[in-house]
Amino acid sequence: MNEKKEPLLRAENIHISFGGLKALNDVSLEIYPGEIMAIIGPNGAGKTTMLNIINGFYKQDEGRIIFEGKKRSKKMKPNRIAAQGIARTFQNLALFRGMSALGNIMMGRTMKMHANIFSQALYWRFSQKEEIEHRKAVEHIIDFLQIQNIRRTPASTLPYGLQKRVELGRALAAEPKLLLLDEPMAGMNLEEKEDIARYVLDANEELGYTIALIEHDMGVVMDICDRIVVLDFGNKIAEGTPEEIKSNQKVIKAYLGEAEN
Amino acid sequence: MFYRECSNFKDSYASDMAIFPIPLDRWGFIFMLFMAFVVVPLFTSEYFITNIIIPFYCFALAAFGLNVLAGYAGQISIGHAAFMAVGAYASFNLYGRLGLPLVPSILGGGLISAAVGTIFGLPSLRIKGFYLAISTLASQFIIEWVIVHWKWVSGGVFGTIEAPKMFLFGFIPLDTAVKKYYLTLCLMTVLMTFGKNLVRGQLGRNWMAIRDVDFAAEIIGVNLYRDKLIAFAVSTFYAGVAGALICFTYVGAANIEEFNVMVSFAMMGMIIVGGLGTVLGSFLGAGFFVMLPIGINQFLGSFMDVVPADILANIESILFGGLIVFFLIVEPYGMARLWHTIKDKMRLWPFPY
Amino acid sequence: MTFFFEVLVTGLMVGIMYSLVALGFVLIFKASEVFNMAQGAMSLFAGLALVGFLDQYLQLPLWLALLCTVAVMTIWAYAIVFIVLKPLVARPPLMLFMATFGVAYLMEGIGQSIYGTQAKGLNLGIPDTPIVIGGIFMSTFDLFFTGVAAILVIGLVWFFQKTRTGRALRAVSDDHEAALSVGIPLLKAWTITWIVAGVVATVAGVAWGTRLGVQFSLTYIALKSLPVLIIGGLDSIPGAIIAGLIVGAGENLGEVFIGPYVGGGIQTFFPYLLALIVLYFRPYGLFGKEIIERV
Amino acid sequence: MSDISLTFPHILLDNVRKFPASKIAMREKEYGIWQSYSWQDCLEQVRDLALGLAALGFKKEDKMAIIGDNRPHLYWGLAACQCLGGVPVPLYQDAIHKELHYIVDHSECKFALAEDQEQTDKLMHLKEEIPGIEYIIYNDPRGLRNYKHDWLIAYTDVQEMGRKFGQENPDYFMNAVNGVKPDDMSLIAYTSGTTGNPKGVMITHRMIADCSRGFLEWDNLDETENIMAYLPMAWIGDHMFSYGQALTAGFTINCPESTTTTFHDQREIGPTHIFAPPRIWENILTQIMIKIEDSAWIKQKAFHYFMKVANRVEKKRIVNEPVPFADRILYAIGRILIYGPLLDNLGMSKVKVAYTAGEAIGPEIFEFYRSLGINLKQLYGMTESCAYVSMQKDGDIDSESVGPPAPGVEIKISDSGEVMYKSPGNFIGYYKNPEGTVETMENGWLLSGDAGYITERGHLKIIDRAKDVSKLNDGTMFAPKYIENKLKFSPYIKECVAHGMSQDFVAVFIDIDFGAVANWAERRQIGFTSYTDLAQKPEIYDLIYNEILRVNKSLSQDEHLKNSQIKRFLLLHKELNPDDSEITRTRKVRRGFIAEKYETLINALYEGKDNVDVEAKVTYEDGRTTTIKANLKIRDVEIY
Repeated sequence: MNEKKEPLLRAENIHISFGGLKALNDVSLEIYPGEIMAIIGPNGAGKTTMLNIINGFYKQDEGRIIFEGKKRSKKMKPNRIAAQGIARTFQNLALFRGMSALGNIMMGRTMKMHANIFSQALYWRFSQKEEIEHRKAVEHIIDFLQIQNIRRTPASTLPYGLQKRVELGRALAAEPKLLLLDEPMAGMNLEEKEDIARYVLDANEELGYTIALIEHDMGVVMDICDRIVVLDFGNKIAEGTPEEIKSNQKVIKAYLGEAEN
Repeated sequence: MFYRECSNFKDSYASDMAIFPIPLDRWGFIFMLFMAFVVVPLFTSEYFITNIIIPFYCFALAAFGLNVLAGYAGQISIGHAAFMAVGAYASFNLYGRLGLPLVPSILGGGLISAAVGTIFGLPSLRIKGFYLAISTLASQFIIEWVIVHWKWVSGGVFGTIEAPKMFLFGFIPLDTAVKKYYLTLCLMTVLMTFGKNLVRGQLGRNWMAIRDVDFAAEIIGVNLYRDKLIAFAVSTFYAGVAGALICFTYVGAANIEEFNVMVSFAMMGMIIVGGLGTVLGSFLGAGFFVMLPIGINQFLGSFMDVVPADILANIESILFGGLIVFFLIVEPYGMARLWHTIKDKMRLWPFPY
Repeated sequence: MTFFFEVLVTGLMVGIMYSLVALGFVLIFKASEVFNMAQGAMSLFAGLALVGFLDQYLQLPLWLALLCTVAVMTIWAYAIVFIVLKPLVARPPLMLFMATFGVAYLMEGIGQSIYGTQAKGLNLGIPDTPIVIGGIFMSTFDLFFTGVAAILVIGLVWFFQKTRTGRALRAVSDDHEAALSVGIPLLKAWTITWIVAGVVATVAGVAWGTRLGVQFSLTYIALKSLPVLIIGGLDSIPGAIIAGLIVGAGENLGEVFIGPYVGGGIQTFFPYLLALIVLYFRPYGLFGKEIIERV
Repeated sequence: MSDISLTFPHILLDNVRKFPASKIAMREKEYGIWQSYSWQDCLEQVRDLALGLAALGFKKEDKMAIIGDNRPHLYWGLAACQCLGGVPVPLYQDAIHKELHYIVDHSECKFALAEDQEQTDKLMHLKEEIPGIEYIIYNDPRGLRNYKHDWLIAYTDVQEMGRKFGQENPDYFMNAVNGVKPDDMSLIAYTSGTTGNPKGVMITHRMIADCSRGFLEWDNLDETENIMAYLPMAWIGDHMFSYGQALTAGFTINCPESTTTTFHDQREIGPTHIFAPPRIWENILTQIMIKIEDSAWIKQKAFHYFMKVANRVEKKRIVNEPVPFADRILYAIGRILIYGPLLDNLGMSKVKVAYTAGEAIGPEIFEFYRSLGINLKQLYGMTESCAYVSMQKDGDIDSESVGPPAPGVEIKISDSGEVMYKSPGNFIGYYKNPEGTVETMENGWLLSGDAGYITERGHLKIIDRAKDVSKLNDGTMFAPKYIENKLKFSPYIKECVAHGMSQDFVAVFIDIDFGAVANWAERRQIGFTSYTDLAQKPEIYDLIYNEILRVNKSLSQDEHLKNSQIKRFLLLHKELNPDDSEITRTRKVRRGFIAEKYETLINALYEGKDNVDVEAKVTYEDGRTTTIKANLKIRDVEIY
């Protein structure tokens, strides 16, 4: 689609290997502002590794990440990268189990809250105003995701589907420029998948988030994504619109290949 | 059963985020304050005040300190008593030698302890889990050694300083138990309020996030290093103040033996029994720890006229150990959680859900 | 120069003792991921029990007394595994760690209620006469226990490397499911390791007991060997041994050659200082297995 | 009287004048807290919307359809429409397309106001068939971003236009408001009649205003009251209660976060004045019973014991007899242990006065709530009389009757035993249906269609729908509704239909309450796959059997009715459902329809068969249909 546009994030010739095993081999991809982009591929293709590199959880061995036109230093810590405006969810949930759904989503705001320790201790004036103002923002997200009734429930006691939703909320609360979703619909029934798909679309169209997601359910991917990048054994084997990907021989082979073994 | 929450609705976030959103709890808290500020000093014996309530308050503070670190931020420290010692000696020096006013020197003691604590917190940036836990023991031994061997720190022999005469604001002599009691109570109340605000605020949330899933916390933008160190600083500040208070108002001297490694372990036990990651738990745990020996004493006292100290100590550690195990198995989140379960039942009565 | 060597050797001999206690930790940690804060208490209890059998209550011959002591420690092992650890299986390691705190309190309390709190001498009839080897003075007493410790350490290493059970136990530590497939039920494995740890604790208790007298302060010995543990790496047997020697030698040398300048008595914390320094460069000790996070 | 405003636009203006800015007019649970609006806020909202509508060309006497859950914005829409002299036509949000189509078409709505995407979709579907609809206005934009039509406008945009329009014509609003006269039509309420198409009842400002004042004086209610607005806005009861009374007195109106959280929200608010049809009271009772059954045996024992006490006490209180000292003590204890917490959990501990209206309530249910200490009263009225005919007075309660005539109401019984009345709320007629109007009016008297009589205490007692009351072959009176209500007291029975007209005995269809019965079954490890399956389990038949015995017992104590005890029953294979037009939206049984549809079943009941095959068509909300096959058992019941 908007090929002319300057990409929001560009990953150039990324290499990374763990103990000799090449996880990613010279992979390059762009994510354009305002799009929903999907990274697909068989298990072990290096999809999650790619996300981990994008948000700085792993450091690539070679290659560079350019975010908003600026090259990112390899030394940059994940929390700084988050501050630049990249948020994500995790394949197997990483909720803060000791906190309520509300608390978890409030965590998404952590970078935006600046009350110093003393004013927090007094919980007065600035600190309180800040808490309230961010609570408001969070409540809108709770409303957006329709999880009003579990606001105060401890994350650990929530059913899987809702935990996924809360984690999405946490990422949304950070109001990122780039939202990375690692298998947001993994292990969900059809209905739940439809819900999440709708939230992802709404987040993209109504709240205007740029989204890159990993998903196995091809149906969903084809429905909601503007562009698709296909990885296989750490190599990029295809890229394009859903239609192009559907008819791409390499891709079909990769998936059949997986089906066999 | 006694909760009445009908028409207790929130039409502002401020009221929704209050510490006690439920009226009955609010009243319960006010009642407690009343007990502490009026009933106890007026209607209880000097013995009760000096030997039970004052140490109870002090250990509650200390336990809360440890709770911030272990319960909220998830960084275990098994050398925490050492920081009480730092606070104690520091404040004694500030008060006795530099002649600062009493309260400032107590808080100063806390601050110095916080500084030391932050230094000992540095390993937490690289080390995790048990490795960290053990390296916190280092603080215990290094600090003990420094206090015992460096005369200018400890002043007296074998690290013991007698408490100088105490004056509040320079002229009010702090001679009676009740006066000391009020000093402790006021400081405790204020600091606990601050503490509660911290742990329910963003900082507290960051800590819990670090405790639960540190990488997720970092990826959502938490500065692990900064917030871990702050946790150490806050935690050791509370320990320091507690140590200072104990020495000023309870022991009457700064004595290193008051803060040996056994006390560190005991504090660990306190927060386990009381409840990890709760303010209430810090109180319950400390209360339990302080009352236990006295309770046993009373109990045995009813059989024998004088209870040998060693037997007392043994039964104490048996009960204490037994309870730690019991709680970890039955209710890992301690008395505080127990209380909450009861409370929820009460709120739903007569319904089960 | 000889003086230096004297100091070094004494240090190394003490070091072996540390390794001994440290091994107790390592065994249990390897098998059950439990960091056993009760190790010291176990030594204390063993020492007390031995004294009890030897002369306090019944005058048993030494070998029988030792046997009984080991028996007692075995009972403890069962009690701990089945009463405390079993219900806590699959809870976060931190909880098990704290549980061992409770166990420590229990052991100390019970031990001292049975055998009393006052320090007791423990005399195994080994003469404490200094002898000279290669121009270096050292006490037969130390030599003897160094020997015992050395034997035990070798024995353990052999047990874990060569015997079938030993290998199975290692399997347990590496991967619980695998262990089950090997045919060793988790609890059984745990019990065995705790028994072994009990034996080690007994030896340590006896060794230190004869040296300092059997008393509460024995529990501190365990604390002294913690730095050894983390320097070596929580899950490495050779680590424990080498680190023990390093610490032993280090603290002795430090005490003698640095101590005087800073006010003496630095053994109390020197090992920890060492540990901090090591950990700064190797967060998982010299030989410890690094834990890698997956997302 | 002239100084009292009789049109709602003026009443709204009065309230803004009367009450301080601090007085809360409306609350809505949103974003986790109760967002509050003062009367001033409401007026501004209404004005902007009204002007916006005007800007779009909304004129006097234009109709506006309103559909959605109870939201302040929809009530404002109602008011805005009235401010322009327009006529709001509230619709049932769960009505199926067919019904909506008829009403919107029949009432010639030019405008439509929808709550959210769901409702908007319905209206857009309608617009394709009814070009008369000019504009559709939606409140919640969620999910509507892709709908691009110039006739589809967001609520806030309309208000924006309104503000501009207001600046251009500053006094337009006040002129419009002053143009509204008390006898102008203020509402068309469509009655989902038990037979045929809905009829549009035309109501004026004066009617609502007068009746509201009547209510308020009767129970001397004032602006301090708190109410929950959660009943369908299309029901006259809600209009009287949440709009008429609320504005006239200046209640605080609270709108729940969503229909699912209503009762939780009610607990938070703690309304002082409740108005609900019997089915609500039945549902709550069922909930209570389920939960109690799940709770520890000690609690169960306590609950049942103290409910007995309460019942004893109430039996005395209701006839104003002194309560024995012992019972008073027990009751006091009960209040601490059971009634207090219970009411608190239900959010009813602040209730001053509560009404049940719309149809007859089972005496046991009625007494249950009264014995808890809720001042529950019965009220009788119809859409055609603004639900204002007779109601019970404090200290003069009677579980069987509906109280004396309300202020300004005359009641008389026709020779055929039908209740007829003159009420200030009597409507001006059915919209575009004069002959219908003529049928229900008899020289100024309105025919209620209910059979009843005036008791010696001067209370009106409704027996049943006039056309339903009939006789068994042996000549004993047979009042189906009366029996059905007794049955419905059981938490396990949701709906039921009693037959007996010109038969030898009474037999009933029963709809089990799926929630309650499923719960009951699970606790006894009775597996089941579906409603139909569950309903046919012998255990369930036994369960219901005992419930019927209870009813027979109480019937046997009534002189007139002891021969109309239930002899046979069967459990239906599906829930009676408005979408299958077996019951009305207000859950009134459509006897005629059922008689036809289930003829085979009825025959089976009376031919003495012990089971019967059935095949039924089920309609889902979205209009899809399927057929269920089942074999229904029939059981005999012994009588007293």
